[in-house]
Amino acid sequence: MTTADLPVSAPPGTGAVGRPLLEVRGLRVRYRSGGRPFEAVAGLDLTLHQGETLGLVGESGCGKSSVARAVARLEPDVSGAIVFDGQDVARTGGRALKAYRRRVGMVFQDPIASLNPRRTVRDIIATPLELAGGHDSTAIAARVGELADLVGLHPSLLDRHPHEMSGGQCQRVSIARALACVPDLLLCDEVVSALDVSIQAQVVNLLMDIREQQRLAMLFISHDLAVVRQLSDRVAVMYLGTLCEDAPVDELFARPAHPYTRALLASVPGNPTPDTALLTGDLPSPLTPPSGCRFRTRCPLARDTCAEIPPTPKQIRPDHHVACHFPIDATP
Amino acid sequence: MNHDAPSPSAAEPLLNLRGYTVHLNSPRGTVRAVDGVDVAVARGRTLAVVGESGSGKSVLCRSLLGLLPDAAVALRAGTAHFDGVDLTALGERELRDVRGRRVGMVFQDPMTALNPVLPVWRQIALPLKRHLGLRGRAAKARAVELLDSVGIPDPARRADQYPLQLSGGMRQRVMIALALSCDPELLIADEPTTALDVTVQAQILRLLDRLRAERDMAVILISHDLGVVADHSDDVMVMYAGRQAELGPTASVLAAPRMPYTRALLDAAPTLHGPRGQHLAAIGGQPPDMSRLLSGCAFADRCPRVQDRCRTEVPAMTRPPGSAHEAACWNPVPPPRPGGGTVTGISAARRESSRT
Amino acid sequence: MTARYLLTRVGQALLVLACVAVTTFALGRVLPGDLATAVLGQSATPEQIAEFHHKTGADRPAVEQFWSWFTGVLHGDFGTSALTGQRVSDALADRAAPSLLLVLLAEAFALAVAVPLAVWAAYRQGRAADKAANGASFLLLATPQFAVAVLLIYVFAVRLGTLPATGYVPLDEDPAQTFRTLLLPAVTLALGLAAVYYRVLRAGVLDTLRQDYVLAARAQGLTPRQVLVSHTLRPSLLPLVTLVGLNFGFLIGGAVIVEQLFALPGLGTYALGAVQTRDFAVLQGTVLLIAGVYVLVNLAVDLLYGVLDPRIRHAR
Amino acid sequence: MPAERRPGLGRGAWPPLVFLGVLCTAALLAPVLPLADPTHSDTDALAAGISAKHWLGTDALGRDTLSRIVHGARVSLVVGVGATAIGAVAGTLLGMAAGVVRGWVSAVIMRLTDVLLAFPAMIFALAVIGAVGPSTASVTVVIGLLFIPGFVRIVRAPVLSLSQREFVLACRAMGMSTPRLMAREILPNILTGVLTYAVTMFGVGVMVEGGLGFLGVSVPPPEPTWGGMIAEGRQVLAQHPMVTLTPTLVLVLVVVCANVVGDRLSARLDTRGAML
Repeated sequence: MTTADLPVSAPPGTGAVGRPLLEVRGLRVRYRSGGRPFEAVAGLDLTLHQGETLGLVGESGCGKSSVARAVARLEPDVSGAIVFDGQDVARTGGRALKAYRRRVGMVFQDPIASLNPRRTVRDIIATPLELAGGHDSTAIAARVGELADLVGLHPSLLDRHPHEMSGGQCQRVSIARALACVPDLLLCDEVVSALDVSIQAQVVNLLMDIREQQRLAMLFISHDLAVVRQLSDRVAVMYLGTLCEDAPVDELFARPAHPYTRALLASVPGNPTPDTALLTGDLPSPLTPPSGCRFRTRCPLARDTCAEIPPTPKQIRPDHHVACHFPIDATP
Repeated sequence: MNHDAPSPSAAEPLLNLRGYTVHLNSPRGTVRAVDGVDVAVARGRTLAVVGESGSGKSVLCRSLLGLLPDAAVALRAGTAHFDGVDLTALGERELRDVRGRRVGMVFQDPMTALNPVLPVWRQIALPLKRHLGLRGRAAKARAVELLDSVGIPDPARRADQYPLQLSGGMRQRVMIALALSCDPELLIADEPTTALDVTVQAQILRLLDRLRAERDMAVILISHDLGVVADHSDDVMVMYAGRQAELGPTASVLAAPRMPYTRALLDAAPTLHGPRGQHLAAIGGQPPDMSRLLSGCAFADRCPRVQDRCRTEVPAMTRPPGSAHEAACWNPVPPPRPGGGTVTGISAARRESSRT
Repeated sequence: MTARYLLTRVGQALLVLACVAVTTFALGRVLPGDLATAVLGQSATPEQIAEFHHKTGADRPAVEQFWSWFTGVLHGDFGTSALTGQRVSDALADRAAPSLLLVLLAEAFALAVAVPLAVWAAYRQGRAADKAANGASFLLLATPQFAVAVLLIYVFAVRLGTLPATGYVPLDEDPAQTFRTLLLPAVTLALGLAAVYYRVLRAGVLDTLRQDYVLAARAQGLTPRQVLVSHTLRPSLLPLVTLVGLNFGFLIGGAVIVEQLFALPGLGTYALGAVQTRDFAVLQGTVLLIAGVYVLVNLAVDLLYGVLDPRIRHAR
Repeated sequence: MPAERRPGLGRGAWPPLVFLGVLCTAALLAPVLPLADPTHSDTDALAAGISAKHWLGTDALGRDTLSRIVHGARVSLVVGVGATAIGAVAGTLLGMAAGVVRGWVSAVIMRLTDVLLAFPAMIFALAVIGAVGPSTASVTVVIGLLFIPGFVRIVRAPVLSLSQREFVLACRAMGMSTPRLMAREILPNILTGVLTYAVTMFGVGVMVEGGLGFLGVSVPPPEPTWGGMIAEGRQVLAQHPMVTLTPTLVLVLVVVCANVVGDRLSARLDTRGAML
């Protein structure tokens, strides 16, 4: 295998915008807590088109990271379909899985824990290239240099160890590693949450640039609504393992229809939208989720139906889906 | 007791720092963690301390109560008058009577700041016994009362539980109950909502506002989130690399920042409104190495308005003309033209109206 | 902590015991030498030896021998010693008392010294007292039991003559004498244990003192005593509890050298004798009993852990 | 100064390292060193004290103590190093497997170590050595086997937490195979911990060999072993305590040195960890 055989994303113009790259259908991710199984993701549908960025928001414990890990094939107990470029990869193995893994890159939350403390930056970025095989050491060295340049890492940093660098620099290394095999899809799991505001802005800008240059599709997972708004084309909101709402970014922020989305937006400090409908209480345990709609225990609009029938997503406006029996009608 | 105490103003400050400086020992030499801070906070008011990690905000608060290990502190200078008494002059024994009794403290992560092997009420009972002499049933009754006052439902049952059995928001409420157990006059909240989800954060911040008003407490709210600061403080002190960058009424500082760092901080944060999809105004470079002695302004290397003077002379806190607050800058950002304010997304003006 | 968890742990314990039983039995078969020559003497005729083997069941297939022994054990019958004709279960009952007393006494001594010293040393980390205690623990850790025993015998029995060097008086005959005879062997074991416990607990306390909740406790103005006793000690004790349990299991019958040196009629010397004479019923029975105690103690430690640490109790 | 250039290990580690080094060299070169024959009895000097002829005196049979200690070191050090190597290699492999490969692999490994731990160690050693005959090799293997559970535990705990770390997830997401993951990503992170523990276990190995020698089941006479020397000296303990004390002191010193080196290593690890 040579460099030319590496999967490359579609050249500009050929990949019709709107062709789905990733379709997640009925995804369920299960864990065990003290012998008791529970579902961190309880039946989730998502679609991500080529070159598009989908923001996935929700509070801790809503299962958003499990979605990313399931897509990255890191979760052992998963059911449902994960269709990537027309093929269900949820249960593939061997060669097909290897090829899939090369087309998907992943970046994690903790910049320092994401990198092996015993290896140099150069080794870390080279690892996926070595795993892909077929590259000689000079080709790898050249590609590492290219990647470092792409993510804005000074070449002098390549011989450092992770603990000798700042969080922002470590996150650049993670991004370079994820991009090494020219993926079509980048999974970003809370990648800027651990960074200070000024560094966070640098990394967000970097992601925006790379997305343009590489024509990447991105699944951008974050609890920070403002960052998600900045980067995403579409946004999906999760609560306790289920999808609440899914809409184009401006539509979602301007006309949130799910009571949870509304509450989430109202809770953001410094948000000038006056809204006193703050949520009370805490997230219920995923071990014993509420019956019917999982949000009903904290929902200001909950009625009897909500406890009985779990809502299914329905389209209320073009491309705007809400899983709620009583969505807030905000037609202007 | 009237030695070098500042002249009493309209509201006598409860806590008054003058030239407060803390240097720490590190493997790479002395770190100027806090460098010449002048700030005051009065009863019933909230002072926000804002800065990125390493700006010295936590060190400032911990060192006030003598909570840093002796071996870590290389130098402590300046004064810190609390109700007329200089805290820097107190010994460990005297400080122990101040801690918990007169100054309460809330930490960032309630999961690690609460003892995992003690039931909640026992943890609250310890300071009650130490400072108020309450024991046994009286201590437990008081603990349940405190849990109730911070909005924990079914407090009698929760009192017997362990932190692990509580949700994140409830744990932080327990931490607040613990800090308030002996009716302190000053509450230091060190990033109290950073470890919490956004919907829970809103609840906790409102709780802190309510308790401050009810008890006429002074509050120091440490945060890295300008949105939190805008909604929940009267005054704000922006810190950068251990030094004060800007200080004054929150509304004024956030609406018309004069120090370029504050301006950049506001611009770098993405917002829920306003333009999106374009590059964020990131601040280039990294914060300075704090073990190095900086000859000029600490922000000079990253500052878009840098001048020669900035690299050679340390700017003092002064009130630039036309400003309602102080900033430490040789070349301050001009104030926004009236009516044509820059879009920051954080509406400080809203707070002025909403609080009264 | 669910019933399911408990059942799993008990199941694992039984599995471990079964493995120990099989291993002991197998080990017994591969030991060279024959009990028959030991009992009957070198001049025994092949017929005599065969008859002896038939009498003790040694001529049957190994699996059959194992099975009859194993079913016997399940009914509380450990067989009889081929050498003395004594029932193994009776001998074990006699032998267990000195072993148990020895270990209890040693653990008590070790904990009484190590716990306060470790907490104090950790609190005064880096000071002279801490350094002295650390040095002493290093020296004790490095001194083998037999050397300690020889030294103690030399000083207290040979030079001073205040304590008996060897022998054992059963508890029901003269408790004071029992204590006197057990004192030197118990101290021998305790010195090594104390050094280990000291180091583990000191490290545990140091680790706990670095936790946020200790900082929070100090921020509440608590006294050092409150911080150490109420907040620090209990979380630091957890690794120690494991270790005390492990050692308890190890030393029941594991203190072969000490029992041998002080001539204590315990389980260790009983097993040692059985190895030397190839008295399989005795060896198998003793090993199984010792392993059983070990497994049982560790099960108890596991459950105790749940009581001490709510994190474990509620995570299971 | 070498101690300055190697940060962390500290000056305190050098005297013990030098002592262990000298002892190892002496043991290696014992046959060519100008030492007395360790089995030769000097009937003119029974249980004699220090003299020009016998630097560390003689035992009750008039054999040269220094020579016997140096020759005994050949057994002690080989057993200490060999047993530790067996325990470390097998324990690390099993511990990593138990930490990375969950399910039945982990369960089987953990139960096996439980069985080994539940078996009374000394009796196990006596029985196995009894079965295969006492020799340096059998003593080394038996002690090595007994060391395995400790290493498994020392390795498994950090492997479990490392395998949840994000860099390991990242490698798995890139499709790295489990053996490669263990060898390239996880092993380098646990190696220093294993090394520290191994240094301490070397000391324990020397002590256990001494114990077996003391019971007379280690390498059989006339080959000198430290445990055997201490046991033989007991008969004349009241009259000539030095016959027992000298080999005891050497044994204690070796173990103390190993522990100090181990302690220095782990202190160095701690500061490293704190910097991360």
